[in-house]
Amino acid sequence: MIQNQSSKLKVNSKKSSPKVQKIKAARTSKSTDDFMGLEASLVKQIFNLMLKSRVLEERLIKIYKAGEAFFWIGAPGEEAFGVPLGLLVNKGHGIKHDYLHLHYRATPTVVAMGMPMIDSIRLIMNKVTDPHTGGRNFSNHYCIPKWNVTPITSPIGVQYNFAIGTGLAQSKDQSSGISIITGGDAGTAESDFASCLIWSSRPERPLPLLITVQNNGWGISTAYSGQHGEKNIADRGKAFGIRTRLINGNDPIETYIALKEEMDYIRKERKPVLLEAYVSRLYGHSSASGANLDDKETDCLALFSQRIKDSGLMSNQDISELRNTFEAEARDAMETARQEAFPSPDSIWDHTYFQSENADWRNF
Amino acid sequence: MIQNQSSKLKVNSKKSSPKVQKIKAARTSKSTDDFMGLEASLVKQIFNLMLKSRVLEERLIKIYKAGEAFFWIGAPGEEAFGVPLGLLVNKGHGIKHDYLHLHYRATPTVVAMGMPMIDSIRLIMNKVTDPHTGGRNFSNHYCIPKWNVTPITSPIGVQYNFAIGTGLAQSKDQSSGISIITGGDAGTAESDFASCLIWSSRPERPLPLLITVQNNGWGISTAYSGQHGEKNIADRGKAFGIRTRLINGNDPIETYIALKEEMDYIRKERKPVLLEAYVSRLYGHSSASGANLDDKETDCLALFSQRIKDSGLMSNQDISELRNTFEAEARDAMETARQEAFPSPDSIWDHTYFQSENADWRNF
Amino acid sequence: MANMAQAIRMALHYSETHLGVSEIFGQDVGAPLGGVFTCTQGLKTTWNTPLDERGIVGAAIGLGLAGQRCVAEIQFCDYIFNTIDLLKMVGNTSWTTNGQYNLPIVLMTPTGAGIRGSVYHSHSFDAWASRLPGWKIVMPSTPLDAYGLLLSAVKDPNPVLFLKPKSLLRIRGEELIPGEPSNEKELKQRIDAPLGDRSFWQPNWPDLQDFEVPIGKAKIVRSGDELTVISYGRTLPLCLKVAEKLKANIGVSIEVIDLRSIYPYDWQTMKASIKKTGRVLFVNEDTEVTNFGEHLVYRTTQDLFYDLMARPKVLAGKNIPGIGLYPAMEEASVPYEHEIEKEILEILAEVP
Amino acid sequence: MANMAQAIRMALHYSETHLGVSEIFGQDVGAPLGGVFTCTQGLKTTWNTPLDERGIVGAAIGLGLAGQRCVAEIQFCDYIFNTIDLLKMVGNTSWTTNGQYNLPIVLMTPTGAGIRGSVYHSHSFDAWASRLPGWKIVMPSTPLDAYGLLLSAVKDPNPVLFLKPKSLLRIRGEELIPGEPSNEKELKQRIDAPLGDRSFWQPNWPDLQDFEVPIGKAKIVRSGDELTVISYGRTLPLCLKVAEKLKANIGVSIEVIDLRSIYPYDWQTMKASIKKTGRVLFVNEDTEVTNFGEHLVYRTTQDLFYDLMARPKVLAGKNIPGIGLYPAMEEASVPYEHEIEKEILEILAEVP
Ligand SMILES: Cc1ncc(C[n+]2csc(CCOP(=O)(O)OP(=O)(O)O)c2C)c(N)n1
Ligand SMILES: Cc1ncc(C[n+]2csc(CCOP(=O)(O)OP(=O)(O)O)c2C)c(N)n1
Ligand SMILES: [Mg+2]
Ligand SMILES: [Mg+2]
Repeated sequence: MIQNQSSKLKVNSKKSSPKVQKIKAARTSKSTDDFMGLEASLVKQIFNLMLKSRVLEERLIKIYKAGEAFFWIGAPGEEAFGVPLGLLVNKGHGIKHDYLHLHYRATPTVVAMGMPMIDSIRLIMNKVTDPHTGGRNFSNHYCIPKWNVTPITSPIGVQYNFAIGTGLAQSKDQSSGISIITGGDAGTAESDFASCLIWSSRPERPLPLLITVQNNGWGISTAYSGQHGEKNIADRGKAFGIRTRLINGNDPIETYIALKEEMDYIRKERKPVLLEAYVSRLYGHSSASGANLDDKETDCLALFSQRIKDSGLMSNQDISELRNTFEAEARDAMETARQEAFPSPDSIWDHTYFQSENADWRNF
Repeated sequence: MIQNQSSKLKVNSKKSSPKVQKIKAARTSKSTDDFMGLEASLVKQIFNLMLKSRVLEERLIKIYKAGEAFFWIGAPGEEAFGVPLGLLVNKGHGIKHDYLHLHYRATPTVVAMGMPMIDSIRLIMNKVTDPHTGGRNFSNHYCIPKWNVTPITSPIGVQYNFAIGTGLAQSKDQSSGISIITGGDAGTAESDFASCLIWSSRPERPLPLLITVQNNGWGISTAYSGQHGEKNIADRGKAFGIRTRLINGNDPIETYIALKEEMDYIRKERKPVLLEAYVSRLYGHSSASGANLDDKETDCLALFSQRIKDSGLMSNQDISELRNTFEAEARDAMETARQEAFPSPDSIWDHTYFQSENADWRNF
Repeated sequence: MANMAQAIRMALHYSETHLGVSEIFGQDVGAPLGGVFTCTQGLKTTWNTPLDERGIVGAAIGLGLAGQRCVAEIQFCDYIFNTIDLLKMVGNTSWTTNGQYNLPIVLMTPTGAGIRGSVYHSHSFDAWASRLPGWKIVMPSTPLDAYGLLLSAVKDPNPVLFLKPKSLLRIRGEELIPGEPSNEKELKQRIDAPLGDRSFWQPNWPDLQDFEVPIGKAKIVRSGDELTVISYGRTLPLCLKVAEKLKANIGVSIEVIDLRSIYPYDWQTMKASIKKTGRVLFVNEDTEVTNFGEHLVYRTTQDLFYDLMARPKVLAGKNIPGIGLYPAMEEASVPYEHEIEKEILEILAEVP
Repeated sequence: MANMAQAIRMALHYSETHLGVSEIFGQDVGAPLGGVFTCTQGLKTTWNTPLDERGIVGAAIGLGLAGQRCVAEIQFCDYIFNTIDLLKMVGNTSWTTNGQYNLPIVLMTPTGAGIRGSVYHSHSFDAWASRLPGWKIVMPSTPLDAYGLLLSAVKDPNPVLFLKPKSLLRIRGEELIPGEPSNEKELKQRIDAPLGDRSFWQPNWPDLQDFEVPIGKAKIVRSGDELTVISYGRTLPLCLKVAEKLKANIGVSIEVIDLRSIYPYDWQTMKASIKKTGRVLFVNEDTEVTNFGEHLVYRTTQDLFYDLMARPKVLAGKNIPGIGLYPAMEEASVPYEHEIEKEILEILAEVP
C-alpha cells in the first residue's frame, strides 16, 4: 500500500495543471505559501470544514464502537476533496441548482454544504428523527432534497447512471446548474460508469456533468493494481472526447482550484468533465474491517494542519480550540440524538407509495 | 446515410496499416493488383466463400418472403469481414482451439468454417433437423459445439461478456487458442462491451481475446452519429492499454491481413486486441424493416467481384457459374429442408436440464 | 377505431401537450421510426437513446429526481432483465428516503408472446413486475383502456410500469377514444407516419380529451355466474372468446374479468365474483412457478376457502426457459384458446 | 463443530482437490480476505474480480462454455439483480441449443436478513430464483447440509445457485463433516486465516471425505402429526425452535421440513406430511407477493384440497421495498419467532 500511495503521488506531480501555475505566479503573498492565491478566509473555511467533517466521522466511529450503531462507513481521508466540492456547489432545489449524486463517503461535502452534525448522528443511530432516511438506512446514506442531494444508496455505481437524468433535465435549461457525481475507483468497473460516459458525450445532446472518481487504491480488500489495466481511470473519458483531469485529492487547495475551473467550464459549455482525484482511506473500508486508523495512508488533514500552521494562518492552539469546539458539538449532538425515539415497527408500510397510499395487499 | 458512409471511408483511408504497405511493397506480381501479396488460391477461396454466404443469405430472405419463415436477420454486407475471420479461426473443440462468440450476422464466418448451407436453412425454417437450435430460435442464431461456435443469442452485447470466461480458460493454457467476439456498433453501448475491456486488460491476468466491432453506422433506425461521442469505437481500448485497430471491413484482403496480424499477436502475447471494422448493412436491419436491398450501401461483394475480374483471376463467366452452383445448392437445400419435420409440441420440456432430466414440477 | 399502438400514441400526445411530459425516449423511439411498434410516431418530445437499457432506466430515474415527467421505453421486455436492480431502486426510493423523493416516471415495454417472437421476443414480465413493491403495474387489453391507463400512469406521482401486450398492439378497439375521429382511415391519415421518406411528415392530431381508467380498478367484461375467469393482456380476449363459445355451445355462463392493474390489484371486484361463482381460473402467460396468478389463488384461498366449489386454478406459461419459434411449440408453451377451454371445462366438472 | 462458513470452505477445498473445480472467484473472494464472510479463505484457486457482477456471471458462463468447473460468488444477493438477464440466459442455454451446451457452473451468494443489514444487505433471492427454469436452486440451513449440497452442486452438470443464509454462516452445526477434526479449536487453527498479516499463512486442511446431499431432497428435521411447517435457510431453525417450544408449552406436535432444494423441490416429502397433518405453514423471508411459498400453496391446493383441515398459509417477508435498519423494523418485516408462533397457533385454531 505504501508503494501504491507513492506511485499515486508520482502521477499527480506529473500532472500539475498549467493554469494553476499561472494563478500562483500572478500573486505575491506575505507568507511563503500563498495557497495558490486563494483568499485566507477561504483557506481557513476549508480547513475548518475539513476538521469538522473529520471530528464528525470520528464521533460516528465511536458511536459504532460503543455499540450504539450497527454499521459505520464514511469519509475520513476524503476531506480535502469533499469539502472544496461542497463549497463550490450551487446549492438549492431544482434544475437551476446543482444536483449531487454522491456515494457513502460524502460527509465532507454535505458538511461543507451546511448539514448539521446531528443529522448524520441521527442517521447512524437509526433514529426516527434522522432526516435522511427516518432510521431506515446505513450511516453516510444522505438525502437532502432541499439542496438537490439525491438519495445515496448502497449499490456501487448507480449514481453515475442517475446523473444522466438530472443532466438531461439541465441540458435543456438555460441556467448554469450541473450534475455532480462522486464514486470510488473500484466502482468504475460497474456498467453505470460506462453508461455515464456514453450518455454524457452523445453528440446529439451532451450533458453538463462533473463526473468524479475518488481513487483510494482499494475496493474493500482488493487492490487497484491487479484489477485496472487503465493507468488512470480518467483516461476512459478520452475516447468519448470528454475533458479529463487528474488531481491530488489530498491537497484541498489544488482540489479547490481544479474543481472550480472544471465546474466553470461545465456551467458554461454544458459538456461533461471526468475528474479523478487521488485520496486516502484512513479508517479502512468500513466497520466491517474494524474502522481502525491506517497509519500507512496519507492524512490530508494532518498535512493541511501543518501547512496552515507553517503559513501562520492559524496557531497550534487555534486548531486545538477549534477541534475542541467541534468535538463538543458532536458529543452534544450524540447526547441529544440518544434521547430521541426510534422508528415504530408499524411504520414499515409507510412511504412505499407517495403520501403513504396503501401498499398492503391485505387491504386492497 | 450516404454522408455517413463517405465519412467512414475517409476514416479508413487515413488508417491504412503501415505493415500492410510493407507486405505490398515486398512482392512483385503479374497483374497490377497483387492482393497485398496473398496467394491467388486464397484470394479465390475468399471470394468463393463470400459469394456462397451471400447466395445463402439471399435464399434465406426469399424463404422469409415466401412465408416459409417467420423472421430473417443476417449478414449481407459483412462477407468481406466475416469470411476472412472464419478462414483464420483455429477450428476445433476445446480450449486449444479458438472460441467464437458471434452475433446474428455470422453467416459468412460459419460458412467459411464449413457449415453446410442446409443447416442455416433448417434453422430459419424452424425444422426439427436444425442442428443449431432444433427449430427453437431465430435465423442466424448458430451454435456449433464441435467448432467452439458458442450459442448466438438475441440480446445485444452479452457475447462480449461470455468471452471473458473462455478467455480465462485459455489464459492458463500453454496452447495458442484465443476467443473471438463479433458485434455491432450500437451494441457497444451495452455494459458487456465495457466489461470485456475491463476484464481482458486486468494486469493480474490479461486475456487472449480478439474483440471486434462491425460498425455499419446503424442500430436498427438509429444512426451512429447522434449516439456516439467516440470518433472511433476502437479508441475505447486505449485507456486500458489494449492494442486497437481500425480496418475497412468492406475490403476482404485488408481484413484478412489485418486479422491475421492481430490474431498472431494475440496467440503469441496472450493479450487482447480491439479491432473495429467498417461494414455495410445491405438489406436493412432485418425482415422487420423489409429485408430489401439498400443500394446506398457499399456492396463488398460487388467491389470484390470487380477486382477479381480486373485482376484476371476469374472471368465474368467463372463468377456467374459459381453463383449458379451456389444458388442450386441453396435451392436444393431448401427443397430438402421443406420435406423435414417440425419439432413436436411435447418436446418443449426437453433440454431444460442436462439430458432432459425432468423439468416439470407436476412430476416432482 | 384506433388500434392499441395508435391509442398509446394519442395518449402520449395528450401527455406531452396537457400533462407536462417532457421527454419520451428509448431505442428507436424517435423519428424516423417512432418505435418498433409505431407507438411513438409523430410526437414532439421523442428521441433515440443509445443501445443501453440500464442507461434508459437511469435517465428516467434522474429525470424523476429532477421532478420531470417522462415516459421511457424498453424496446422489448425481454431486454429489461439487466435493469431489475434499478427497477428495485425506483421502487424503494420513496420508502428509503422516508417519503422525501417520489419518482413520477412511466416505463413502458412490450410483453408476451403471439408474434412468433421465439426465445427473445416472447418473454412476459408481469409476474416479475408484481415483485416490485413501490411500482404500480398496469396492462391494458383494449385501445381505450391503454389510452386511459397511460394517462393515469402519467398523472400518478408514483413510478408506473405500463406493459404493452405486443400481440394486441395492432388490434382495433370497439370503442372510440375521446376525440378520436370516427373514420378509421381518417385517423390513419392523420397520425400514422407514411412509408418511405418521413422527413417532412407532420401528424395532424385530433383534439383528444382526457380520459381516466383508474389504476387499481378491474373491469367485468362479461357477466356470468358459473365460473370466473380473471386475466389481462394477450390472454384476456382469448378468455372472452372461449367464454362466448362455451355459452353458445353448452350454455355455460362465465364471468370474465380484465384485471388491467396488476399492482395494486382490484381484489374487491375479484372477490365478489368468485364468491358468486365459487369457481375461478386465473390466466396469464408468464411462467407458472412463482407466478402472480398463484398469489391471487393464495388470496382466494385465504379469503374464500369455504366458498369455493372447486379448486382455484392458474393457467400460465409452462415453466420452461424459452418459447420455441415453431408455432406448435409456442402454442404448447403459453395459453391459447384450446387450453383455456380445457381448463374451464375441468373446473366446471369438478364436484366438491 | 464447523460453522457454515467453514463448511463451505471445506467443500470448496474438496471441490478444488477432488472434483476439478479450477476457478473460484468474486469480489474479495481471494487472499487476503477470503470473502466477506470468510467462506473462501485459504483456497488454491480463488481470485478477486473487478467490481462488476455482470462480468462475474459472464466469466462463469464462459468457463462453463469451455467445459470448466467454476464456483463464482456475488458478494451479496442484494447485488445480483443487474445480472438477471444473464441468469436467465444461463437457464436457457441448454434449452435453446437443443441440449448441445450445458453449463456446469455454481454461483453462490449470501441472502436474507438477520445481520442488521438494512436496505441493501438483507434482500432475499429465493422467490426470484424459483423463476429461473434451467437452474437448480439450493439453500442449506446447517453446515453439514451446506457441505453436502455444495458438493452436489459442483458435481451437477446443470447450473446450480447456492444460496447462503447469511445469518447462519457463523452458526456451528451439530454434526461433524466427514473428515472434520472433532475439536473445534483445532479446526479453527487449521483452516481459519489469522488476524493481521496473512502473507505467509497456509491452511492445513483435514482429510475431507465425499458427502452428498442430493439436490431435490428435503429433510424432515422434526416429526409431528398436527401441523407441517416447511421452510429453508434463516427461518428454518426459528421454525424448529417454535415447534419445540409449542411442544413443551402446549403439547402440540409439529412436523418441520427443511426443504433444502427450492428447485427441483421435494414434493413427495411435503405431500406425505401435509396429507398426514392436514395443516401447513410455509415460511420464508422473501417478499410475500408472488412468493415461492405461494407456488407451494398452489401445489397443495391442487393435490390436497380435499385433505386440508385448514387453509394452507405462507409466512414471508412483508411486501415492502426495503428492510429498515432499526431492529424493530426488521423484525416487523421478515419472519421471526413471534410471528411464526402466531401463525402456527392460528392455523391450529382453524376449525374446518
Ligand atoms: C453493486 C455492488 N456490489 C458490491 C458491493 C459491496 N461493496 C461495497 S463497497 C465495495 C468496494 C467499493 O470500492 P470503491 O468503489 O473503490 O469505493 P471505496 O469504498 O474504495 O471508496 C464493495 C465491493 C456494493 N455495495 N454494491
Ligand atoms: C439487449 C437488447 N436490446 C435491444 C435489442 C433489440 N435490437 C436488436 S438489433 C438492435 C440494434 C443493434 O445494432 P448494432 O449493435 O449496431 O448491430 P447491427 O444490427 O447494426 O449489426 C436492437 C436495438 C436486443 N436484441 N437486445
Ligand atoms: Mg476505492
Ligand atoms: Mg450497427
